[in-house]
Amino acid sequence: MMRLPGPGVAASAAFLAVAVLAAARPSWLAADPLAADPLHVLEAPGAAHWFGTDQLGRDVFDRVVHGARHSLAIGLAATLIAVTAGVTLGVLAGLAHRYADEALTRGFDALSAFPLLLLALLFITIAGPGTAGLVGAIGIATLPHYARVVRAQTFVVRRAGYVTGAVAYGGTRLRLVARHVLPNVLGPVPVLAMIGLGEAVLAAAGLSFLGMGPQPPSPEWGAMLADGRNYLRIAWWASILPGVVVTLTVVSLTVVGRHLQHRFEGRDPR
Amino acid sequence: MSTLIRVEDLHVAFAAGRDRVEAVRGVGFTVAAGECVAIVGESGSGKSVTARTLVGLAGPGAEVRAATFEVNGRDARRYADRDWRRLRGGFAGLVLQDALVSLDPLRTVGAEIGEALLAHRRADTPERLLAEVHVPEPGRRARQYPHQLSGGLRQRALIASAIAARPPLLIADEPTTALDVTVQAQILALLAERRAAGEALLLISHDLAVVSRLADRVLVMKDGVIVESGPARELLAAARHPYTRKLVAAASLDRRAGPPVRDEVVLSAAGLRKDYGRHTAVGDVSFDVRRGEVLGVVGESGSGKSTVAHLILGLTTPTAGRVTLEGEPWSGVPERRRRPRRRRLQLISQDPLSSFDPRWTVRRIVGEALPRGDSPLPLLERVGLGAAVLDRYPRQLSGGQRQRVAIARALAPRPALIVCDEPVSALDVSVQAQILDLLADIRTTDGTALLFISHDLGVVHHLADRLLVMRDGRVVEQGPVDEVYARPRHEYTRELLAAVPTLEVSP
Amino acid sequence: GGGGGAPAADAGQPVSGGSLIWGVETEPITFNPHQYAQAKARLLVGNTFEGLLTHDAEGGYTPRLATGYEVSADGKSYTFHLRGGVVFSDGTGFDAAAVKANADQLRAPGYAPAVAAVQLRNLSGVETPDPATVVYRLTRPDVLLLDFLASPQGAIVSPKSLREAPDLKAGGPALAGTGPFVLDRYSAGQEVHFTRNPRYWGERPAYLEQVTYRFLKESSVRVGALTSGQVQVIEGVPATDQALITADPRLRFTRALNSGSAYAYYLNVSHAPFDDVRVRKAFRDAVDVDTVLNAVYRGTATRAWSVLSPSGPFYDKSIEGGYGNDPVGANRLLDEAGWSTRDAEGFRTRDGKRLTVRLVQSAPFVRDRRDVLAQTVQAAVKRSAGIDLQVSLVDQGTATKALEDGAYEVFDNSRADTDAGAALNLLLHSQGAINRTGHRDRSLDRLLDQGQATGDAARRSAAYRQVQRKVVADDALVLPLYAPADQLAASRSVGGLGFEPTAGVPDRAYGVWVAR
Amino acid sequence: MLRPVLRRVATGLVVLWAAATAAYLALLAAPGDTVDSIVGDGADTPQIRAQIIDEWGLDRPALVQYLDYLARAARGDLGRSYLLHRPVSAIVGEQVGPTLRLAVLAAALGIALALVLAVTTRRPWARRVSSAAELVLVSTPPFLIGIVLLSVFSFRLGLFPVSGDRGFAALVLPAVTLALPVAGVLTQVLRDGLDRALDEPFAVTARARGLREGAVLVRHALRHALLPAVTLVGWLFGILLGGAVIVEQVFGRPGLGQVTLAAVTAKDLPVVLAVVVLSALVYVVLNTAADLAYLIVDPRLRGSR
Ligand SMILES: Nc1ncnc2c1ncn2[C@@H]1O[C@H](COP(=O)(O)OP(=O)(O)OP(=O)(O)O)[C@@H](O)[C@H]1O
Ligand SMILES: Nc1ncnc2c1ncn2[C@@H]1O[C@H](COP(=O)(O)OP(=O)(O)OP(=O)(O)O)[C@@H](O)[C@H]1O
Ligand SMILES: [Mg+2]
Ligand SMILES: [Mg+2]
Ligand code: NI
Repeated sequence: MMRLPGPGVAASAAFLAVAVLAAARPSWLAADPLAADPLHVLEAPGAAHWFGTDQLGRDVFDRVVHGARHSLAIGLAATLIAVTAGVTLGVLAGLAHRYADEALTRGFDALSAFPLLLLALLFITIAGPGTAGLVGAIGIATLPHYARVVRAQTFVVRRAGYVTGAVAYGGTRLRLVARHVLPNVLGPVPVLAMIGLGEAVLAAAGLSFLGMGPQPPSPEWGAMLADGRNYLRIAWWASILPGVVVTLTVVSLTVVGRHLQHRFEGRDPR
Repeated sequence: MSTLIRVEDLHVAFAAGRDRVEAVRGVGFTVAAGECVAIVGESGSGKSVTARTLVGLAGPGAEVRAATFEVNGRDARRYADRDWRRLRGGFAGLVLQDALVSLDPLRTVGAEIGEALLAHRRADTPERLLAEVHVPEPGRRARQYPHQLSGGLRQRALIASAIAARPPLLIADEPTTALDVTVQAQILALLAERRAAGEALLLISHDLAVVSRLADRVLVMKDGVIVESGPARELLAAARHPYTRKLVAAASLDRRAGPPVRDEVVLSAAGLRKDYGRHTAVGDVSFDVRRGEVLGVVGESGSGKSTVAHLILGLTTPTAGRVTLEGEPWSGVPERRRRPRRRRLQLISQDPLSSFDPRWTVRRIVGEALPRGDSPLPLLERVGLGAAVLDRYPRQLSGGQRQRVAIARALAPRPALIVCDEPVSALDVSVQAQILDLLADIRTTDGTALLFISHDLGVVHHLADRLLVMRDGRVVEQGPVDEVYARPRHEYTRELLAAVPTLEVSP
Repeated sequence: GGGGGAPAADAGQPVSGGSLIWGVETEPITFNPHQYAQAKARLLVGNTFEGLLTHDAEGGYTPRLATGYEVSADGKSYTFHLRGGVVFSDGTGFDAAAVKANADQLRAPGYAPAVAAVQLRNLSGVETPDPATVVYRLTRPDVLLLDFLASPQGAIVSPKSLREAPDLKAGGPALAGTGPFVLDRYSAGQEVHFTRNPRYWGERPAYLEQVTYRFLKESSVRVGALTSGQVQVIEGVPATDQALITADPRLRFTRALNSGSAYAYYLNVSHAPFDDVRVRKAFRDAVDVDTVLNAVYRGTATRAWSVLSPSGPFYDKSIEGGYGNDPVGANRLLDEAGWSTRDAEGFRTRDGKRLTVRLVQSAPFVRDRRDVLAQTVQAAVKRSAGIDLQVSLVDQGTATKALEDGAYEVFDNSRADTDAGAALNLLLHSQGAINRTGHRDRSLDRLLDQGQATGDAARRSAAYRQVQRKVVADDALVLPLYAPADQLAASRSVGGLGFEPTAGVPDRAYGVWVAR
Repeated sequence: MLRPVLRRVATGLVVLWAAATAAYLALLAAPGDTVDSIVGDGADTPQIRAQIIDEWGLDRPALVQYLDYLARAARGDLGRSYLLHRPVSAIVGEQVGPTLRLAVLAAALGIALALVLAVTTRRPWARRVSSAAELVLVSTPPFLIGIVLLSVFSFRLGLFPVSGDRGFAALVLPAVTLALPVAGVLTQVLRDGLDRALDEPFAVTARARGLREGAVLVRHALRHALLPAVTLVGWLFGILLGGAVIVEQVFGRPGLGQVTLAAVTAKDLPVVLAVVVLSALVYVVLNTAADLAYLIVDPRLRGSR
C-alpha cells in the first residue's frame, strides 16, 4: 500500500529541505545578511540581488536565508517546549484521578483563555523582547493543544483492551504505562508537532511584526516583514518576499505533516 | 409475475488510486415481483456492493459494467441521476447493513421517515408507518431520536422509512446482525409479513440459518462470484459447491461432547454483585467451574455477561460477593499479592484487535506471556499458525488469525481457566467452526477449563458442558447443556431457544 | 496666534468656515495641558488652551493672556498684567484668581509631579494684588519661568473645570480653556474633534468651523490617507514618502526643525569603555554621519553638529565640520587606548574582552526610525572601527531598569523644549533629571547655571556656546546625529498651515483655512 | 440541565481567577517597578517618585495590593489607569465596541465564507483549488494579508477608507483580513466533517430514499460537520482577539488591541489586568455557549431516554 507522494507533497518536502539547509548552513546559500550598503538602498530584485535590497542596503535574499535559522529555531524551540510540557501534563491528566485531572484541565483552560498575543505580551514584559520571550510565549500558548490531544489519547489507550487486558499478565502499573500507554500515546505526536511547527513559525512572525521578536539586526522573517512594510509603497519586495517565504514554509510544513499523518493513520486502523 | 431486476455478468470495481478492488465479478440473477431472493456468503464476498449497485449507490469511485442491467424493466446503464433518484425508495427500499447507524442521529425518527414520504410526494404519516412495522406507541417514538430507541426498534424504523413510498422491492442487507436472537426473530417475522403482503424481498446475510426460513431462492457468493444458486430447500439439502457445504455445516453445529469432567473446582463465584451507581449490572451470581469443564454463559446484550467476566478476571472489584481461585481467595486481595497468580486466569475477548498493542508484532505479543527466552513458535503452530505470522502486526492478520494469536497468548502461561468473552461473534461462520474446534481440542488435551460467554445458543450448545442463562444481571437458569436444551425451565430460556434460527433442511 | 507659514497661493485668501480633517501620528496620553508630555501633542493642546505668554520668532516672548510683564531687579519676582474680557469656554471669566488656582493646582501633591519638581522648582508662591495682576515669586532667579508660562504645561485651565472635571488628569471635553477652539468630542484610538470658539478674545475667531484630528499611527496609513484624499493634512511624513508627496501636484510639503536638543547619542562615562575620552572620540569619529543619515532618511534629514538643534538662538555654528568621520584617527585612538587586538568576528578586543557598547531603546518612544538609524550606526562603527554596538529595543520597564542599573553605554535622546537651556539642564547638569552620562563636571554646571540665571540673550548664548563646544568637541560626551524636524503635507486647498516659531512643531489650527 | 450549567459557571470563575492572578504575577515579575513605568521617559527625581508612590499606594506589600485588587475587581471596580489617568472601565468600555464589531463581523464573514466554500466546492477540481487557497490563507501572516489589501483597495483604488472606525466601509478591509484565515481553517474542518458525514450509513440511507445530493448535504451532513466546528470556538476566539491586535495596528483602528499593546509595554497594570479578565470572561462565556450549543445540536448528549 505504499503510495508515492503527489507533486505538491514532493515540492513541499523539497522546499523544507532547502529551508533546513538554510537554517543549518546559511553560508552555503547566501552571503552576509548584515552587510549594509548605504549606496544600494531599496534596490529592486535583479541579478545582483535576487530579492532586492532593504532600507539599509542589505540583500533581502541573504537575510531571508539567514533568517531561516532564527525563525525555524524559534518555532522549533517553542514547539519543543509545548510538546514536552503538553505531553507530560496531558499524560498525567489522562492517567490521574478525577480531581487531579480536573485541576489540570482547568489549568489548560486558563491558559487557553489568554489569546496568544496577550500571553506573549506578558511573557515579553518579563523576559524582555527577543528570542527567549517569544519562544516561551508561543511554547506556553500552544501547550494546551498538545495536552488536550494527549490527554484524550491517553484516555482511549488506557481503556483499550490491550491495556486493561495487560493487567492479566501481571504487569505493574508503571510497567503498563511505560510499555503500552506512553508508546501508543506518543505515536501521533511527532506529526502533530510538525504541523504545530508551522503554526509556531507563523505566530513568531506575528509577534515579531509587533516588535517582540529577536533584536535588530538579526534577520528574523517577521521582523523583516515589519521593517519592510514602511517601504511598501516604494519597495514591495522588502516585505512581500519574506512574507512569501513564511507562507511557503508554513504551507510546506502543513502539507508534509498532513501527508505523514494520513500515512500514519492509513497504517493504523484504529 | 413480472421481473423487477435482471442482471447478467455484473462487474463492480473500485479504483482508488493504484489499488483496484474487483468487488463483484460477473454476477447474474433475477428478482421477480413478490419473490424472496437471498444472497449469502462470507464477509467481503461482495454481497453489499451487489445490493447497493442495484439502486445506483455502488459508492464513490465505483465502476459498474454489466451485459444486462435491467431495473424496473428499463436499462439501468442509461439511467441519469434523476432516474435513479425516482427509483430509490420508490421502486426499491434499501435497509442498510449498519442498521444501528443508518438513521441520522441528529434528527428524529419521524423526520427521517417523513423525508422519504416527502421525496416521493406520498400522503402518509410516519406514525402510521411505524405502526405498520409494529412499533409500539408510534406517536411518541416518531418524536424520539435514534439513540433513544433500542436496536430492534431502530431496525423497524429503518424498515418503515424504506417502505414509506410503497416500493415493490425491499432490499435488506444483514437486517438481523448485531441484534439479540429474540429481536432477530421478531425482525425476521416482520420481513416475512412484508413478503406475504406481496413485496419482493432481496435478503442478504452471512448466516444460512437466517435466510433458510424466508427465501425462495438462495445465491451463494464467494469472492465476488456466485458459486451456487437454486431454490432454498434444494440447495440446503444437497449443496454441491464445497463452500456451500461448509456454510451448511457451520449453520447446523452439532454437539461435541468433551471428556468427563473431574470434580476439582478451579474457580468459584459466590453471590457476585456489581453496581454502577444506581444501576445493577450484575446481581447475585454464583457458579463453580471445574477442571477441564466448559461453562457456557448466554444472555442478551446488556445482561451482564462481560461484567461477570471482568469480575472473575479481577479487572473490576465486585460490590459484593466473593471469587475463589483454586481454593484461595481471589477477590478482595491486594493487587500486589494477586499478580503472581494472574497467569492462572486468561482472557480471550470478542475483539482481539483491540486486545493487542498495535505497535507490537505477533512474536512480541505471544512472547510477552511466555517465560523469557521461550520461542512462541510451538504455541503458534499449536493454534494452526506458522512462522509466517511471527513478524506481522495485528492489523496485518485476518480475523480468524487474530483470534488464534489471542488463543496462543492465552495458552502461553498454562492457565487453569480461560475466560472467552464472545470469542467467535465477530468471525465468519466458516472460520467460527474452526476456532470452536480449536478451543474444544485445547480443553481436551490440556484440561483447561473455559468460561465461554456467547449470545449465540448454537455455539454454546456445540461446546459447553454446563450452561448459565443470564438476564438483567441475574442467573435465571443453570444446568447441564443437554438438560437445559431439552427441558428449559425458565420462560426466558424457552424464548431464547425458540428464537434460535435453525436450518430447515428437511423438505 | 503665531501663525508662521505664509498663505499659499493655491488656497487663496483666508476664508471663514468649513471643516478640516488632519491625520496626526500620536494620540495624546492626556488632553490636560498640565500633564502634557508629548511634543507631538502640542498642536492639539494649543487649540484649546493658552498661557500667559507665547514665543516669538526670535526666541523671545510675546504676551498672550497677559498684556505685559515686569521682572524685579533681583530676578526673583515676575509681575504679569492680565488681558481683560477673556472668558473660558465654560463661561467663567479669566482673572488673577484663575491664574493662581492653576499654579496651586500644579503644585498639589500627586497632580503634576514632574512640573512641580522641574519647571516650578524655584517657585515660592503666586500673589494676586488685584484681579488683573499676578505676581510669581521665586526662591532664586530663573528665566525659565517665562518658558514655562509659554509652554503647554503653563496653560491656564478654567478653575471651575479644575474643581469639577471627572477625569481631571486625563482632560477631555470637560476641561475648559480660552483657546480658539473647543474640544467637544474624543473617541479614544480614533479621533478628536474641535469646534470653533465663537467667543474667542482674539481679533477674530478661527477660520475653521470644525477641525478633526485623526490618530493614524502607521506612517504608511497616514500618507495613504492623504494621497487618497481621506484627510487633507498630515504631519509626520516619513523620509521615504517625501519624494512621492513633493511630486504630487495636488499636495504641498513643508518641514521645520524642532527646537530644543538634537537627536544625539550620549555616552555613559561612568564605566569602561567610555570612561576613556579616547574611546569616546573614536566612537564619535568612526561614524560617517552624513552617509548614515542619507541611507536612513534619503537626504531628508538635517545633520546635527551640536547637542542643540541648529534652529535655536543658542546654536554654535562654529562647531560644524570640526570633528567626525575620521576612521583612521578613530582606529589610532583605539589602538592607543589598548583596544588593539581583534576577535574572529572582527571586533576590537582588550584583554580578551570585546569592545562592546550597548544602546537600549524603549520601544514606545522610538520615532523617526531611530531603530533603523541605530542599526546603521551599528554597521558603521563595526566596519570602520571594529566597535560592537549592541542595540536592543525593549519595553519601557526594561529600558528604565537598564538605565537604573547602568547597563548601557549609549543613551539616545532628543528634547523639544522651546528654551534649549531647559533641555541642557536636564541632560547635562550634574543634578539633571535625565543626566544619563554619569558626567559630573563643576565647570559645566556653572555654565548651565549662568545660562538659567539671566534673561539677557547675549549672555545666555555665550554660556551655552561654551557648553556645546565642551561636550561635543572637547569631551566627546555626545555624538549628535540629526536635528529632529516636523513635516506637514497637505492638500493645496488648505491655507495658513505653519509651524510654531520657536518650537518648530506644527502650529495650532487658528490660522488655518480651507479654500472653497 | 441546571447542574452542568452551574458547574461550568464555577469552573469559569476559577479560570477567571487563575488568569487574573497569572497576569498579576507576570507583571509583578517584570523588570522595573511600577514607579518606573509611571515616570516613563519624563523627568525623574526622588521627589517625583515619592509623590507617585503615595498617589497609587505602591508602598504597600505586594500581597496587600493583590488582595485589594481582587476585592475591588470582585465589586466591579477595575481601578484607574496609571498612564491615562482615567477609570479602566471607561477606557476598556470605549474600546470594546470597535473590537467587538470587528470580531463579530469577521467571525460572521469567516463562517459564512467557510459554509459557502465547503458546500459548493464538492467537485474534485473546485475542491482542489479551494483547498490550496485555504492552505495558503491559513499559512499567511495575517498582517501580510492586511497590508496587501490596504495597499490595493484603499491606497490604490480608494474603495475603502484607510482607517478608523467610521461606519461600515471602514470595517470591511479589517474584517476581511481577519476573516480570511478564519474561513480557511473553518472550511477545512467543515469539508472534513462533510466528507465523513457523507460516508456515514445514514447518508447512504438518505440517498437510498431518493433524496437529492443537495438535500443530503444540507439536511443531514451539514449538521454533523458543524459539530466539530463548534469545538473550535475557543480557537476562534484566540485568533480573533489576537488577530484584532495586529489588524488594528495595520489599519489604525481603535480597539482593545491598541489599548493592550500600549498598556503592556507601559506596564499599565490595571489596564492589563482588566483586559486579561475580560478576555478570560469572553473565553469562558463562549465555551459555555459552545457546550450548550452542542447540547442543542446533538440530541445524544441530552441524555434521558
Ligand atoms: N467504496 C468502496 N471502495 C473500495 N472498496 C470497496 C468499497 N466498498 C466495498 N469495497 C470492497 O468490496 C469488497 C466487497 O465488499 P462488500 O461490502 O460487498 O462485502 P460483503 O459481502 O457485504 O461483506 P460483509 O459480510 O462484511 O458485509 C470488499 O473487499 C470491500 O473491501
Ligand atoms: N463501566 C461501566 N459503567 C456503567 N455501567 C456499565 C459499565 N460496564 C457495564 N455497564 C452496564 O452493565 C450492564 C451489563 O453490561 P455487560 O457489558 O456486562 O453486558 P453483556 O451481557 O456483556 O452485553 P453484550 O452482549 O452487549 O456484550 C449494561 O447495562 C451496561 O450498560
Ligand atoms: Mg455487507
Ligand atoms: Mg459483552
Ligand atoms: Ni544568522
